[in-house]
Amino acid sequence: MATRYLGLLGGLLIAALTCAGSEARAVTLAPEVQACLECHREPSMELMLPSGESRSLYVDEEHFANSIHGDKLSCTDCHSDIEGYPHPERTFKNLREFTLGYYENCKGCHFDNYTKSLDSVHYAFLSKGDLKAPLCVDCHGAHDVTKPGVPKSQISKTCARCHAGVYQQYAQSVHGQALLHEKNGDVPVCTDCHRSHNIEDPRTVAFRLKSPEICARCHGDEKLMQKYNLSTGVLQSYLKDFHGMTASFYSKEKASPSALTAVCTDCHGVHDILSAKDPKSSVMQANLEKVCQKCHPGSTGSFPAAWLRHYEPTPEKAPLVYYVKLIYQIFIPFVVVGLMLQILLHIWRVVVSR
Amino acid sequence: MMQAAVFNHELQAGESKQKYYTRIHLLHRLVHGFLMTSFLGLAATGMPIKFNWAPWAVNIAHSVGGFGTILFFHKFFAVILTGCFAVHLGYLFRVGFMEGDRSIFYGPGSMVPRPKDLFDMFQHFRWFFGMGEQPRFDRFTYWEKFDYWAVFWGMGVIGGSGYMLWYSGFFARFVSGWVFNIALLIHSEEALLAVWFIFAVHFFNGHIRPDKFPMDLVIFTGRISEEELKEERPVEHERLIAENGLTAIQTDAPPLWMKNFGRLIGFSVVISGFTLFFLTIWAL
Amino acid sequence: MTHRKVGVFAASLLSIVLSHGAAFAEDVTNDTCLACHGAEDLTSAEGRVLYINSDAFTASVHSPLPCTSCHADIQVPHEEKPAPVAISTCAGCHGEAVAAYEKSVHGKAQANGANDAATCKNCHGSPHSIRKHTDPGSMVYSLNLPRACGACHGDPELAKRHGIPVVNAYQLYMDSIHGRALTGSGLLVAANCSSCHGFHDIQRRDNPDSKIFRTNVPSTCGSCHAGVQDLYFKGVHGEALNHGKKKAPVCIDCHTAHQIARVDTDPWKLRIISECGTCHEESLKTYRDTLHGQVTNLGFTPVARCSDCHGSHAVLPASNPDSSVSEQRVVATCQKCHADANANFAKFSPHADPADRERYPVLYYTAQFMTLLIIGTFAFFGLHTVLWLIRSLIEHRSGRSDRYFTGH
Amino acid sequence: MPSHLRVAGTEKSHTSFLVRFSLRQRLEHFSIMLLFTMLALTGLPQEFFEARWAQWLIPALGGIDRVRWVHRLCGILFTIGAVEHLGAVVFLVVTKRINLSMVPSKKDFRDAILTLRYYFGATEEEAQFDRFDYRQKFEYWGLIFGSVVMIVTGFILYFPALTARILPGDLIPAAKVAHASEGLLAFLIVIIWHVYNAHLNPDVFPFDTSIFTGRVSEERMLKEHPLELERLRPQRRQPHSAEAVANVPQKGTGSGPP
Repeated sequence: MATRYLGLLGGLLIAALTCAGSEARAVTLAPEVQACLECHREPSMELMLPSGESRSLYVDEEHFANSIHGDKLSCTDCHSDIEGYPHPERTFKNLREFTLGYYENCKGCHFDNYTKSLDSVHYAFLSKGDLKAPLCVDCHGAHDVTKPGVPKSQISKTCARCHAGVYQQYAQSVHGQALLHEKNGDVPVCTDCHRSHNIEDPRTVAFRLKSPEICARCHGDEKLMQKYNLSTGVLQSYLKDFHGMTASFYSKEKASPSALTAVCTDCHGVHDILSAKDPKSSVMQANLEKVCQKCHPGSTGSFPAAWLRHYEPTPEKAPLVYYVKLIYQIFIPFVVVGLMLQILLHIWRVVVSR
Repeated sequence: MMQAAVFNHELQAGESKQKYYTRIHLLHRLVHGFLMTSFLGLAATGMPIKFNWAPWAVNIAHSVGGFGTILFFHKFFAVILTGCFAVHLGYLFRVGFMEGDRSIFYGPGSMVPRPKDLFDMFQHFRWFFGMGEQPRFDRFTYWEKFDYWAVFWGMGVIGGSGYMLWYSGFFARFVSGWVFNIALLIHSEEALLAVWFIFAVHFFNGHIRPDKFPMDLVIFTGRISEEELKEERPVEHERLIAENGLTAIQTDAPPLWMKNFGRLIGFSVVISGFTLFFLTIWAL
Repeated sequence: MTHRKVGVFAASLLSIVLSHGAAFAEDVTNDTCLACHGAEDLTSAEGRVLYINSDAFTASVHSPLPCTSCHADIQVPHEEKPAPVAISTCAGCHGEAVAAYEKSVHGKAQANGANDAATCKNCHGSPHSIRKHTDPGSMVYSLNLPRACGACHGDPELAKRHGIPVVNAYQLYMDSIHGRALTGSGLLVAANCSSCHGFHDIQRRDNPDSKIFRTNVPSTCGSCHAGVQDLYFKGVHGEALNHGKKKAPVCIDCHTAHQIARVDTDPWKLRIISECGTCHEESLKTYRDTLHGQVTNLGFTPVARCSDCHGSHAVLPASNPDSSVSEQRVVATCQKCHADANANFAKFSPHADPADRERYPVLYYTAQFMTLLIIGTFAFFGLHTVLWLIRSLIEHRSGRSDRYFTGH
Repeated sequence: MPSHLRVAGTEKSHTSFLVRFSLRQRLEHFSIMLLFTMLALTGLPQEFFEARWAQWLIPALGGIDRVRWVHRLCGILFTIGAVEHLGAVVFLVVTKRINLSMVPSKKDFRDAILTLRYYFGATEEEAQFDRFDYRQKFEYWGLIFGSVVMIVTGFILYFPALTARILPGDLIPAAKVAHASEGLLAFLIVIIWHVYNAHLNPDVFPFDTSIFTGRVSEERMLKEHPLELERLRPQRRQPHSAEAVANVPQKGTGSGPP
């Protein structure tokens, strides 16, 4: 566990250096902050905990000054239990408890986000007493809180501190590539799909069934998709198809459905999603068979062709479907009208001959 | 048309010259039908729960579609059975009190045991050992009466305890919780008794015993041939002649469809009944 | 923690080495060594590869060190077969780690001449390309550690040789909830081998100092699941453990050690019932007499299981007012499922035993009566039926009542 | 049990009825009636799943999965029925028990035209029909053709993976369209045409029971199937013996009540 802190501190150090290099915002710290720093600017200052772990009590002046709180808050706004020196006696079993001790402090100002976080899967674990569930400061930092999402890639990197595997996948995905290499701000980062504070458990069926709606937030957005000339019809064509129809009914059912049906992520992948043009993409014609087999064991050869790949049937694409449709569109009215006439004539004649 | 042909044939062959008398009225046949179906349903949904350790029980339970479904059907059939009981009581009340026909409470036409039944029984046993003639039965034999009262009592006990468990929350307002322990025990034990009795003894009387093998259709057709009446209910037969009530209840031979219908229902129920019987024995 | 110290330690040592480094530097520098060992095809007489990949080395955490800081005895030219670098050399910098290792099960095994017991290299890889444990390239990086351990502990043969009780720990772990979280979705905080077994100081589970010694298990799991740990020690099981009752169940008795599964799946919910039953045999038997027990036995879970009434981690005796089955709280417990339950309702005894005359007299006598009733009925009608069958068969044999046969 | 059966069973009828449909035919019709209803009930909401009524109906029927399950079950039963019918007809034709009274002939086209002219008042002469008139034949063959399409496409959709092994995959979406459209067509025909002829048609209003009782009165035969009645005259003079009845061709009408 301490290792994570080593990493963290390391990160901070680097950040510090860069900050020092760049123009440090000329923030004059409140006198009472200065007062605290009298002691706490001493780097070697640390607190030994019963667990044998040690907690550095050093506060980097630069960091705090440049943090978003630098010119707004003074120490005791968060450390509200401290009036002066000597500080009240406090006992923490271990490093984590120390951090947990300050968990509630953000609530004072950021009440909405705090309440949101109570619905999150992270809090669900925390409330069970799982010490490794992240707290505000684990993502936002403590004294060095900066505006979240600048740069946007920082968000993914923050999540990566725990979800390293997912991050590795994401970094390879079409979204991740665009974000990390093209610095593209349009692509989703973790929080766009999972949300930031009220992150829900993605293992639930409910979340599965929500994925079309999540993807459609961007892929249904005309303006955005034009930029990359992607079709916005994907959602509709999905919903009209067998899978989409099933999913939309499942999402209405109270009891969690007996079976599963394919949603966006089942074919396109979740974090490792690739451009459909990418030869490695799971939805590439060559790889499609494998994807289908995930749910349709023993489906082979031409089975993937059964899927119209989000296209409306046209004489060029899926002629067979198109013409069958056409024939019936003519045939049905013809028959129905014919029979109607026959009936009307019959009635008319019966009436006449009475 | 082929069916029709067979049908005509049978009509002409024999049966037409055979006289038939109404023994069981439609109402009772219907009640018996529903009773039979719901009882089987209750047994089929109840026994898997009682013998939950047996593999067949698990299979049945899962193939039916889960615990929710089992419970639903169990309650569903329970309601139907209760309905049958209510109808029967209603009938007794109407005939017995409204119409004032007390003969259903005593006398030969009644289900209420008489000393004769006791004698019949002894006589029957003596006949078993070849120590005498077969007893001469009246309208209802002693074992039929036993069947009847067994069901009647079972209906009260199983039904009562069943509803108590179904609406335990409601009953808990009046009785203490340990009563549910008793109810639970009685419900399952009495049910086992009923299931075994019906599927073993009752079915033997109706199907297996050589005189009736493969099946006694009277409960479905409601009609008994003169011959049978003479043979099996001599006392009633003579009584009817004496009261010359025979003509009043004379009727047509049971039509083929009716017999086939009876056979269809009868055999399917018997088969499933015996299956359940042996499964439960096996699971002991 | 130790890591941190080590870090500091290494740093200081490094500086020393660098300052004194000048001394050796005249005779043997890394370039001197790489002049020969930089050649990919350099092998010993027995064909052992002697090639040192300089890029890997520069990328490694040891890159600041000169070769001679470990291969101290080397002069140029050196003899055909220089003495192998002993573990004591590592101790030069990593004293604490080596000390811990030598006390550990691996260290002891090595000392007893089991040369297939793990040494530094087996877990950390070659010292020439070794990375920091926080570096995803490191063999002991959280996501890679199970593979490092699995190299030996996935091998049943080795387990047999050394009498290790769990023969395929690696495979089991990879399929457990922790293994899936770690390797499946790469969740760094998920427990890996070292989270429960420690690293340098791994001990056998029968060693009281071991993190997985029976009485230490709760605190080991508690290092992540602190909340559960607190609950556990509030309950009878935890208390019993504290009072030195060796048989008291600890985490792994219900959850298993390496095959820990999600607890919200039906198979687990059903298996755990018989798990309680291994100690509480009577209760399980009587539980099976009630609808709850019967339905779960059929394989359905919408009904109450042990934990639904007694709680899972903080199990308390009914005598304790805080217990979910105490007089004060039992009604509320029933109401979790039976919304209309009341005090009377709660008097239902889910573990009533019809054979126990003292505690449940009414039930006892009812049961007796029912049994008698059944036996009586079937004794009579069994006889009745059999006799009748025999008799009428005789009658038919003697052809006296053929006419009974349907009509003709 | 339907009361008319007991009547059939016991009393000897004096009104001159003709048996038009054998028990098998009546059972076939009855089962197809039930199955068709079930299939339509579970199928149409799947086709128009976006419509509000479907959004309400499917959950009301117990969720999409159960609806599909029922639909497939009925589909299988329907297939069995179809096979049975086919088998029976082939068998009866081979064994010369029936004449091919359902096969369209030139006469039917003449009848159709004649009837149309009659409707328009171009002629006062009404078409004279034999056992089946051209409307009935149209409906029968429509049903046969429709069933084939529905069964084939239905099974393609039921076992897409299997289909794809043998046939090109884009057959499956095509089958989906065909199944849906053909189903709709069949539904409309039944609703408009069959219901009119069997119920609303002034001649039979409110309800043509002959397919259930199997009998039709002599008067109606005279009006609707005079030619057939002609063919049967000689036979009808024969006594009501089982043999006589048995000899009568299956699809041809037998005489007298059974």
